[in-house]
Amino acid sequence: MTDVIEVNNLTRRFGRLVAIDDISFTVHEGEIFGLLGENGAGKTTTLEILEGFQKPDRGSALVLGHNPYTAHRQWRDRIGLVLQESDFDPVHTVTETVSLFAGFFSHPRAVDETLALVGLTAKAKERVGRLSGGQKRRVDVALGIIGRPSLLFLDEPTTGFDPIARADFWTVIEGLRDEGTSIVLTTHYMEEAERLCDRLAIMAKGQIVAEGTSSTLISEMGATTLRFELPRGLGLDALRAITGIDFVLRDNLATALLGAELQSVLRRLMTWAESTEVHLHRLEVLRPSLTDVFLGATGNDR
Amino acid sequence: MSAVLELRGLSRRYGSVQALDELSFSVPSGEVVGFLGPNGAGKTTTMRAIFALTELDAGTILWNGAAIGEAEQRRFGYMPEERGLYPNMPVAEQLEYLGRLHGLSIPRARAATRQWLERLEITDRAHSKVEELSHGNQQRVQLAAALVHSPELLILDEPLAGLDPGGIETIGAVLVEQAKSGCGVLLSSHQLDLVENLCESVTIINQGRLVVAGRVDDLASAGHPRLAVRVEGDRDGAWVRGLAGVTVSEVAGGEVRLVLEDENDSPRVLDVAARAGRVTKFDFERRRLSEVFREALR
Amino acid sequence: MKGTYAIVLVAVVVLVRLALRRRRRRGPSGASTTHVTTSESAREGTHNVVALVCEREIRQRVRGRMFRAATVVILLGVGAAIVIPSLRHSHTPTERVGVVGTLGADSRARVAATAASLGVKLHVTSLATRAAATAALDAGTIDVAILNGDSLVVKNPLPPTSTSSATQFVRGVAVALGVARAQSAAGLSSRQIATLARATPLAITSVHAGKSGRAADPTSIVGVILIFIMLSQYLGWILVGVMEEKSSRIVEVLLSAVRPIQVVTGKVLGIGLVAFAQAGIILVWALILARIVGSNLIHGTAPWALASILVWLVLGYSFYCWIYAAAGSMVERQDQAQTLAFPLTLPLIFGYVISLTTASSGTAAGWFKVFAYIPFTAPFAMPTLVGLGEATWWQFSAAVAIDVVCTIALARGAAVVYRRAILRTGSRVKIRELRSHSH
Amino acid sequence: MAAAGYPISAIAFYSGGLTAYGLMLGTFTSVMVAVVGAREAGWLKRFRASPMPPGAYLAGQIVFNVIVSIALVVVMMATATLVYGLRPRADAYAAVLAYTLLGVFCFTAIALAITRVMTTDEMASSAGPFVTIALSFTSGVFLPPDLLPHWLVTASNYLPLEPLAQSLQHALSLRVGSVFQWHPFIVLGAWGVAAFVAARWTFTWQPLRK
Repeated sequence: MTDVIEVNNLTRRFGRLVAIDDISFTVHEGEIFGLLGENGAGKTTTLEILEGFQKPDRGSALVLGHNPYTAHRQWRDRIGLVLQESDFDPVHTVTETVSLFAGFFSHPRAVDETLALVGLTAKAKERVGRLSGGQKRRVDVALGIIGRPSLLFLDEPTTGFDPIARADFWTVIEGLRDEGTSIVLTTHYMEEAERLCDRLAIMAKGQIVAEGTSSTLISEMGATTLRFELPRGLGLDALRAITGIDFVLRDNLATALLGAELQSVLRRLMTWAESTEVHLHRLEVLRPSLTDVFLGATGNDR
Repeated sequence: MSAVLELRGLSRRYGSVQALDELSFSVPSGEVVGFLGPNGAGKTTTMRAIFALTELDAGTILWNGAAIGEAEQRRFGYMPEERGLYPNMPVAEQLEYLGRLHGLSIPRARAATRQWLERLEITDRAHSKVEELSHGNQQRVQLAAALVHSPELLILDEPLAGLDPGGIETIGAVLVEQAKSGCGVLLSSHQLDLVENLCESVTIINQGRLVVAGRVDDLASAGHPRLAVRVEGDRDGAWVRGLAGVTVSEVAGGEVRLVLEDENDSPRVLDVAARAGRVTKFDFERRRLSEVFREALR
Repeated sequence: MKGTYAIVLVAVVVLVRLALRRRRRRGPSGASTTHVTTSESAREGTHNVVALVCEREIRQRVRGRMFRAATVVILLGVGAAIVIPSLRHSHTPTERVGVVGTLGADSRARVAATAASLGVKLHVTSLATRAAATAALDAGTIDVAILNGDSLVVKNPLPPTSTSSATQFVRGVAVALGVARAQSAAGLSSRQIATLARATPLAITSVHAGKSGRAADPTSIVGVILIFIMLSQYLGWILVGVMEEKSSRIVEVLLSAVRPIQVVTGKVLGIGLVAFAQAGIILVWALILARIVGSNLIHGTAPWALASILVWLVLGYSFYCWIYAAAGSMVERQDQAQTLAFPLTLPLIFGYVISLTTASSGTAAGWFKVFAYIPFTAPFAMPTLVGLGEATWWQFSAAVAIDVVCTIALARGAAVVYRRAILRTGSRVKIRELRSHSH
Repeated sequence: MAAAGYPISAIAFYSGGLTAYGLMLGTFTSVMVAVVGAREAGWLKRFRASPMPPGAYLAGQIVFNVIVSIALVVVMMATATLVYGLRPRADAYAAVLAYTLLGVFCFTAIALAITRVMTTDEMASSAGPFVTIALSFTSGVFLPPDLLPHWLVTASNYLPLEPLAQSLQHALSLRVGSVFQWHPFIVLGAWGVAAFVAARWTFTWQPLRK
């Protein structure tokens, strides 16, 4: 597997503020790589360096084998950008705006096809200034993918999308990945990161505080919670006898933190419930979510 | 009796587009009401109509049973979708100004400004210009602008868009607090999971028409029991195929959502799942708002 | 003369006071004034909202770096314009004449006589060649060159409207030398020539007793220029200011609480007060400096001429501000506003040009008087007529009345346009839409 | 009036001066405001991020200005000729066209060079008209220069607007001699080239406000 992005010991300062503090990571070809972090954690600065808008103070970034800051037009032809600011010349129509940008690339996607991909076909003749916030964002995305990029940067692409549009967008992005496009994504939606990202890095205060696939990150977070309403007449001791582990009562729910033994405990419990025809109300097996991972990693867990 | 905002038979046409079509619903005070709908459903038009920023072809909007005049309007708070603040004016001064436009005296406007900056954790940015703030902080200032005069009704267009989890938590807590203290809160959002946690009831519209309105609890508990199951290594939910009494409602991101005809089928499902791989999630779920939403718009 | 200063000073002080009092109100200790506490009552009048909007406008303007920089630049510029000439030499200007070739004693005497009649000093240098004269003109060491007594060369073309002593001198010399040449060609006797040389202009009397005996009226010229500079600068602020509130979308928040007419009225009022305060400061500064260095800036100005200039400054602003506010509400980008700026200035330029030409010529044509009653041109034309002594008090009042009535009508129309247009983005506002729903 | 101090008619004075003023307002101010506005709104960054050659945008600005300016000059000349009876020599129009192109180049270049210090579009849109109006009063556009102090007129000779206004006025009122003067080409050319070089060095595509 080749790497489309190679970042080594990247540092960027603005005056006394260290925006990026010695970070290193790689993005493989054909994967969706997520960059998560709170506002101001250094995501946008990192993206700006990778996109060639800023020069790092120290360290190196290679994007598609080139230094983005000095790369030529041919390099830009292979890069797609969805920037965070979503401001356009309000008097042009959607088609005009997208066609203009199509003209900049050497082998662009057809404008109609692109608009269909982002779900803007019905708004093609509308002036950009009259679109709603979510619709403007789709124009952004259209501009990002119009040039058939081999590497696509998406900076919070679905802000303002309605749930259906977001789900559609995810399908589009997965489709692009399946075509072989490598994608770097920042987002505030953990659901989105969990669904889309093959690998992700969480940034806090300019550093990468966690990196890996979402499932590794989640399992590294530790235990899964098993809980249910304690059936009437059953004590914690009796429960221990049935399952072989200790439960505590929390919020009126019998609760236990489990690791690898989850499978066996659950099976014993289920068999017991079935055989005694006891109904286990509100049974839940909760693994930590990416939100928990995020809040834990950025030091915001309560 | 607590105050209530009533919208009755709102209609508005823009050229060939019927933005609002006989839309009626109400927002009781003391509650956070979620206002949902796909892009272009007419949410923003409705919210603007409450402040007479859009003229209606038909329909009336009542606050406590009476038409909304200037004085009433001044006691509402509004956060428009496209954020609007003076970019080159310091935060605190701007909030004070807006408070005074809503009829506060100087000392009260100043005190309210201080209080909200503190509550929204942006006291250190009080003297920065709005354009110097991060997106998340601008959003907080925008919310403070809607709150500074202690409104009786809050109309918020996408107040949570683009916020990180920390910001969502702060702003969400403020909104719940406001509702508890008797304020009516109507907020539009596309983040249904957040709306689910935040709102007591929701109103869903599509193409300018009301589709569903009701309490989140009622909407969620309606229908058959649901399960969300995650089996390690499984992506397409193949293991669930052929299970009787079970319908698959969604397979996404390695997670399978099932609708059970009978709650007692759950051990059987777990068995099958466990045979397919290690079970890492096995949740009895309420019907999620996103499902309600999707079904409503189908 | 003393009276003039007094009037200008009082006017300026009042304006500055007004602006400062509003600024002071925001001071941290200034938990002030009865008018704010009344706003606590639920029934808040239009007046208070307008005052608030106005106050914010003033505060933001005065605080702006651009505003301060511009004010300092203007003050320095005005200061330099007044001080430098008076440092350079005494009160009588000197005309420096370069002579190429020979110039007869008779011609020399005529040049000297022309200088004397205009009250300027004469300094004559001899130059070897035409090229040397051109170089000297370009370098600015001489003002005019006489070539072999039969042609004159100056550096830049003489402006047609100019009444300055420099231009009059060149024209006078041209006429005098032309006459001398004609005389010598006519072959007259020396006695006849001497008689002709002593020729004096005939006395001119007028049928109607006039107030202004001079050809051009310097007060009107200065006044018309002042009104033009101020209007073209400050009206631009309104255009851009209204557009900014639209493009930053703050207006949606404002209009959720207050009425459009309150926002736009507060805005033009605020900008107007800042404008008059700035102009007042500049004027006071100019007058003080002029006094100190003894410049004859507004020498001999009649107080009523000055008063009429100030009146029309206010009236002109009040009239045009609505046009600019309405225009600002219809555009949504800075560059669109700039594109609009020039065409919007055209009526101002037209009024300015005809008034300046009339003021310089010293007589007002019949058609010009018509323009003194049209609100677009009245701010320039009426003060010019006043300066020329060609407007009676009732004519003046009639023009004011017409202007006020038109301003009120225009303000109403502008408010409707503003209300319909200010929340629209992404599409041009159609005229039809501006008219419909107007109530 | 005799000799080389030929008179300029009022209409030649104002149509020459106002054409120069309109050119400055239409190019200097508009380009500056448009570029700063586009930059602060993030459009420039978006263009920069595409494989579009960077110069294309600027070239587009200049071409657009040339077209708008020529249209403006045509309207001004037509009005002056048809309504006010301006009767210049035929070759004066060639000179007017040449001076127009020169002015557009010079003012566009200066505007681009200045965008670097204009941090907000409000700043650009107040500085542009201010500079234009201030300059126009010292440059024989609205006022005959001899009403002004001599030193100020001399200084204006080396600023871009005065040579443009003066040479247009000269061309429109000329009866004998050449309609072309070398002075404006040197002054405007020097300003334009210097500004162009400065713009190449300092121009930025990213929003400055942060």
